[in-house]
Amino acid sequence: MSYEPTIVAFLCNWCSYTGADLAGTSRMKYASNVRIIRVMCSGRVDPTFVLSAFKEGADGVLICGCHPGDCHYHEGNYKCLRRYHLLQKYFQQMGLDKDRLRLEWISASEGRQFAELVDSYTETVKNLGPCKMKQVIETLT
Amino acid sequence: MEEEKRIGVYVCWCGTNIAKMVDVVDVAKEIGKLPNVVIAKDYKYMCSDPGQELIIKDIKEHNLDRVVVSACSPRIHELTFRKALQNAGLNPYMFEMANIREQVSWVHTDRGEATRKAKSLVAAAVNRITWHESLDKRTVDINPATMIIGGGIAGISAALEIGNSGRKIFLIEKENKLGGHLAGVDLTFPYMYSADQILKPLIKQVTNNPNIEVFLNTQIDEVFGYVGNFETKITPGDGKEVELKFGNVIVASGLKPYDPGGIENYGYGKLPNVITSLEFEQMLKKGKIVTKEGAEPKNVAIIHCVGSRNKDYHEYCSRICCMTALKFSNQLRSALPDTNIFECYADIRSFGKGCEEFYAQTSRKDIMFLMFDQKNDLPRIRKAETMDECDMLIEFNELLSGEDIEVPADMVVLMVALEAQENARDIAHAVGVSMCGNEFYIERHPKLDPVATTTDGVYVVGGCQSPKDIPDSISQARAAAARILATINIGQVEVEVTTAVVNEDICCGCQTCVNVCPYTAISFDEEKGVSVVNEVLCKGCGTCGSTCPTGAIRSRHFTDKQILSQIEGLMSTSIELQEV
Amino acid sequence: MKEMSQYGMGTWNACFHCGNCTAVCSLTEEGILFPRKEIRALQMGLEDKLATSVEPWLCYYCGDCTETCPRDANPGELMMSVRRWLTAKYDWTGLAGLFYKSLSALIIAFVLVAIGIVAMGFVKDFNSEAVMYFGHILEFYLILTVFTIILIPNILRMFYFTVIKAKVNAPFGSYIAAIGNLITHMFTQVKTLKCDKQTVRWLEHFLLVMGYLGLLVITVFLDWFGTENQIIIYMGYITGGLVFVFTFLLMISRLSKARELNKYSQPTDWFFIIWLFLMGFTAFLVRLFIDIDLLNDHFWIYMVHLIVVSQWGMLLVPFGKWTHFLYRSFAVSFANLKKAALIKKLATAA
Amino acid sequence: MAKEEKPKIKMAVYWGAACGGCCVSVLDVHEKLFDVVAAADLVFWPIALDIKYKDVEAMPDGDIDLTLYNGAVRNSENERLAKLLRQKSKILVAYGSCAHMGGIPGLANFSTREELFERIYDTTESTENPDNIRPQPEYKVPEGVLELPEFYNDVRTLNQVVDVDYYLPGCPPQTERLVEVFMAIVTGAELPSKGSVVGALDKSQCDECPREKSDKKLVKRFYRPFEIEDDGKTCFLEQGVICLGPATRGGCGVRCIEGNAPCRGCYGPPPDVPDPGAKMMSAIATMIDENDPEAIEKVIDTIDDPAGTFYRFSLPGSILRRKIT
Repeated sequence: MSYEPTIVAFLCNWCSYTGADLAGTSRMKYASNVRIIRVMCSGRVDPTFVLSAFKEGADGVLICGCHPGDCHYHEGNYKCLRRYHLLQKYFQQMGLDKDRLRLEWISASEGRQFAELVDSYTETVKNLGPCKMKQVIETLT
Repeated sequence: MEEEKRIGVYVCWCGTNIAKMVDVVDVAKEIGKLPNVVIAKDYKYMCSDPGQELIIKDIKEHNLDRVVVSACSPRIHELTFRKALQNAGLNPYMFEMANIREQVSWVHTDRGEATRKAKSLVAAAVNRITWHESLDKRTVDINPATMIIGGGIAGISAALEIGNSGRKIFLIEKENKLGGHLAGVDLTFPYMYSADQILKPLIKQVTNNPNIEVFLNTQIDEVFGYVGNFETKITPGDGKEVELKFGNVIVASGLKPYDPGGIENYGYGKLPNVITSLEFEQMLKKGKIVTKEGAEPKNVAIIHCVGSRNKDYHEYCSRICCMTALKFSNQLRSALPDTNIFECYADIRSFGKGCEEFYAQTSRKDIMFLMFDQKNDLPRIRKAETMDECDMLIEFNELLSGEDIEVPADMVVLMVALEAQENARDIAHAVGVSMCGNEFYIERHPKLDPVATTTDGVYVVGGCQSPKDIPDSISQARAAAARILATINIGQVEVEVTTAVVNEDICCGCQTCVNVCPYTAISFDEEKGVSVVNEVLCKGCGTCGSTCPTGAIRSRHFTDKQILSQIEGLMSTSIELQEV
Repeated sequence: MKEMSQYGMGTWNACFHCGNCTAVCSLTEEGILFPRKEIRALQMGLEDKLATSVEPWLCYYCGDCTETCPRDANPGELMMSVRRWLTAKYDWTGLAGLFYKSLSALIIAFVLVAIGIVAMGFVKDFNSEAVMYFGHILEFYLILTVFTIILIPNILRMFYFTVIKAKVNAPFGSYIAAIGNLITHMFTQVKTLKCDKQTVRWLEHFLLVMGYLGLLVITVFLDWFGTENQIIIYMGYITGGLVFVFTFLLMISRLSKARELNKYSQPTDWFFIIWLFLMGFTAFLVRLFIDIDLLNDHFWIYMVHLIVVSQWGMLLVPFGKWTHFLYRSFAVSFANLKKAALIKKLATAA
Repeated sequence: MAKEEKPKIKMAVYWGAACGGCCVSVLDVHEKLFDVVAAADLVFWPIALDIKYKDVEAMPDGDIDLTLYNGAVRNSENERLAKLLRQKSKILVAYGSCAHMGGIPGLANFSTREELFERIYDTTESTENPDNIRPQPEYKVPEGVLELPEFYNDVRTLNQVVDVDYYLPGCPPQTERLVEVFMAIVTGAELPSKGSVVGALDKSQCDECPREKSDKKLVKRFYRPFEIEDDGKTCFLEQGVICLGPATRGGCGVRCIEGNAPCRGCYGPPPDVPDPGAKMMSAIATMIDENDPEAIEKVIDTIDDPAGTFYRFSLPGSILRRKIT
């Protein structure tokens, strides 16, 4: 079976999760590598979740939030953006390609954009190859 | 966490919507093997009454304390199933949904892969629900007063509807008079009623209705609180600050006309006789249609879709300009019988009641209808040479005849688009409403719930939600009024309970969280030296939970433990299954 | 295009270009689109574009388009009006336009011709041989002059408008073929069959045309009134009978407004039908009176016949609805030229 | 030795990959040493007593009442002794940051064995090793075979090798905390549940921190301690200096902050926090007072070495454990 990446996606309830639902109701087709977790706001996504996803064997983590200015809670997405940049720098130091973590803005009406994002990000992660993090952790202990 | 959990898992067929792409029977069987899962069933329609009865029966028989339903999106049926749990005497928050329809069966093509993904999502839900705790709904009283932002036709109609039913209204208008755009309109389509005859009596009713308090020249800056208990401070024209308390908000802030100066093809601002539809309405109200030079125009051209239905300006259709243009043609024809009238249009949109007949009747009044390509070839207006005996010439390729034509015009009326107000974003932030790309307010559901918003107690009506004509605006205003009167009648409303809570044994008082909260729900308790969350203001976004370096803030129903275990569940099955 | 309303229907403004008429018309084909194109030209007052279109002549007024028009813009009658306008346009003298536009001018012209014939009769003090001889010569020269002075030039003008001015450069070969289908269509009007449920109407029209041509040839060239040859006489009766029977039928359908095309009859249409009927009927009577020897003491019947024929020859043939006989036939061939040119252009473009 | 009525408890102290600071902290009990000695027999303490490994092996299982294991597990000897002491002792305490979370030696997890050896035996400025000799686990000499423990590629915390009863954090742990714990064990006080952290507070540093704290936690840039004139009284974080105080347990008496240095997190995470570095990164990132991506990048450039800063003491114990190569 050729390598199929597994991607954990954190979607904010008001914008990107609704956008993903819209992609569903419009019967758009996209890659099935993404597993979606609903959070109330992208600001809720704690770096611990991202690290834990990689520890559990995820090959990529996708965080989607509302476009700046559209956040249902006004500023949650900005907080997420700040953490995203720091996390990416930390990833590079830990030998993880910074593309393994991706933050994108998806609004409630952007079903198509979500479907295309999933396909393109799956491709990106596939090109990066499987993430060795889980395997390293297991051989360590 | 030691006591044993009894979880019931239900995998829905949703007719064929899920079952066609996901092997629901296999999912149920596989999930049945997970720890703490007492029963795992698949069923045709979980959301149907028999489906819900199945859950209630199982809860009682197997004394389940947690229920997982994997079916459609929680945004659709989470409330339905929570009510079912409540009926069975179980706390509604001991429930979790796995979305295997919108986010699995409808969007994937490989049945094996879809089934595997469904299993991992359900396993994740099962893992998550082991950490769920019961939360009790909070109900709050409703302040029967209502604040309405915007004194246009929508705002006035809503104010009267509620005011006449004996409830208090605060009507906030940023201009110095009520009426909004309708005040600047002469007649209304399609039956040519006079706008003033509609508006003046309504305004009179508003001003002498004791329940309606009008604040002119006033803008909103910040609204605090939540459904039933909002408050704000406003400074009306005369400067002294007024504190308002109210239970619901209706946003009727309306729209603003598009400034056509941005389209250089039309030369608005450079060519004196190129005017907007509003300026033409003023002329009609004064009863004299004359060019800037004071002469009666021999040729009048009306250009549609100015700033609408074009990527570079606004992609949406502003809905009311076509009928307004036809109204202008009728008024022009009766005012200036032998003037040449040209309607340069992209498509005539006459969808309203009586409008198609209005269009048919207008086109028989010897009015020349010329079609131009709205997307890539907007008409160009230029000064005519003296020998053309008209002030301006409009050039474009007329689509119906395929000819490149020059339309003579002494006056050009631009049917300008309608766009969001400048202060639309401030009002949105003040009342906590989200906006779409065109800065119109987003309704709770475009089809099923067009006047409410995702923020309880805040309603959006009229133009500010998207361009619409008078009857639609009034009906939306009345709909919102009816919804509010209904909630006031009940007197209480349930409030979000998935709020954040600070564990005071761990919080070290570093105060990193205090300014993170957009609703200032977190404050620092000096004596105890810890932060405290005002659950009344907290809207449950969870940002403070992930900011707290000590991990002392727990976001109820979205705790770290719940999500971490959900991640574990998500990854556990997918890896094993991949190897199998 | 205000003056168009004088040629018939003025409802073109109602059309909002939904295209039903073009879609429903069974004669529409690649490159030959109608009636919407003509209505648009009408609406925008593009006279020269209207003049260059040959499509109006290809329409046999089946009335389907008028039935489907959601705005009751009556495209069928509009096409009829355009045909009348084109007849006036092609006529270099301008009299056709005059007769369409003012009924009184038409009546005056008819009366003048009648007076002319009666005057001729007085001059010949109603001597039957002299008058009949004169009538015979008159018919002969009438046809000759009308063709050379009016009809041929008008056909050339039509050619100029629809082919040259419309910049149709068809390959030479298609001109030969065009002459071929000019003849076939002139005598068979076979194109009408392409319109669905029109076969009955085609048959009536076809027999009427055969009757008319037959009668023309027999009376003018075979001297029906003067000949002794029984066959010719019988042939005359048959053709005469055909003419007035079918014209009578057409008159009834126009009166009863049974079909779409009969609903808006203009005075010129009535004149054309009645005079055709009279011509056939009076020729039939004259021949009958000769055979039963009543002609001499009832010579007035020949006078009436002669008046009718000369009014027909001098007015209706050159300036009236008769011209559609030529214009429709030529239109078929010009349309083929246009199609050939289109195919050539597509071929070169590809 | 009058109060002999209770039998002395047997106590052992061992040091794995450590700096010796923890053992010194045990010595630091000064005069209290006599109470300790009075109450306990030190049966094994390589740094202080000449008791051989075979002596320990000879002991019956569970014979040692309390073992303080400090230092991380970096080579085969550390691992062998960890397993041996686990077998031989009733209570095994991971003593100090290295045993608890990997400590400073744990930073080796940023590089691989080869990179380390290359740096140590080849590229260090004072080394001449033309034919790059490497230490060998066994080496024959006339007198016999010399052995060295195998140098593992990764550094591991004690609980990643054996089952640990309690954790006593700190680098080094405060001696008073040690004495309190020791007295609790000696007097047979009821011990907390297995696996919990002892000798530290549940609340984090800020609770004890004397500096003035406010809710103005937004900064335009971060400073490394030497880049700023610290005003000595406001919270480091508010001045833009990264201080791990909020994500580190109290109990050390805020010694570093007293010495005007930001807390570096040696006392380990508060309860229920799987990865203190991640929590702190989240808080620090949220304090960036910018919303535009480029501006945020510029501020983050001022955080010179996020991984090193947030995981100075806890890299092996963090979720990702080491840099993958």
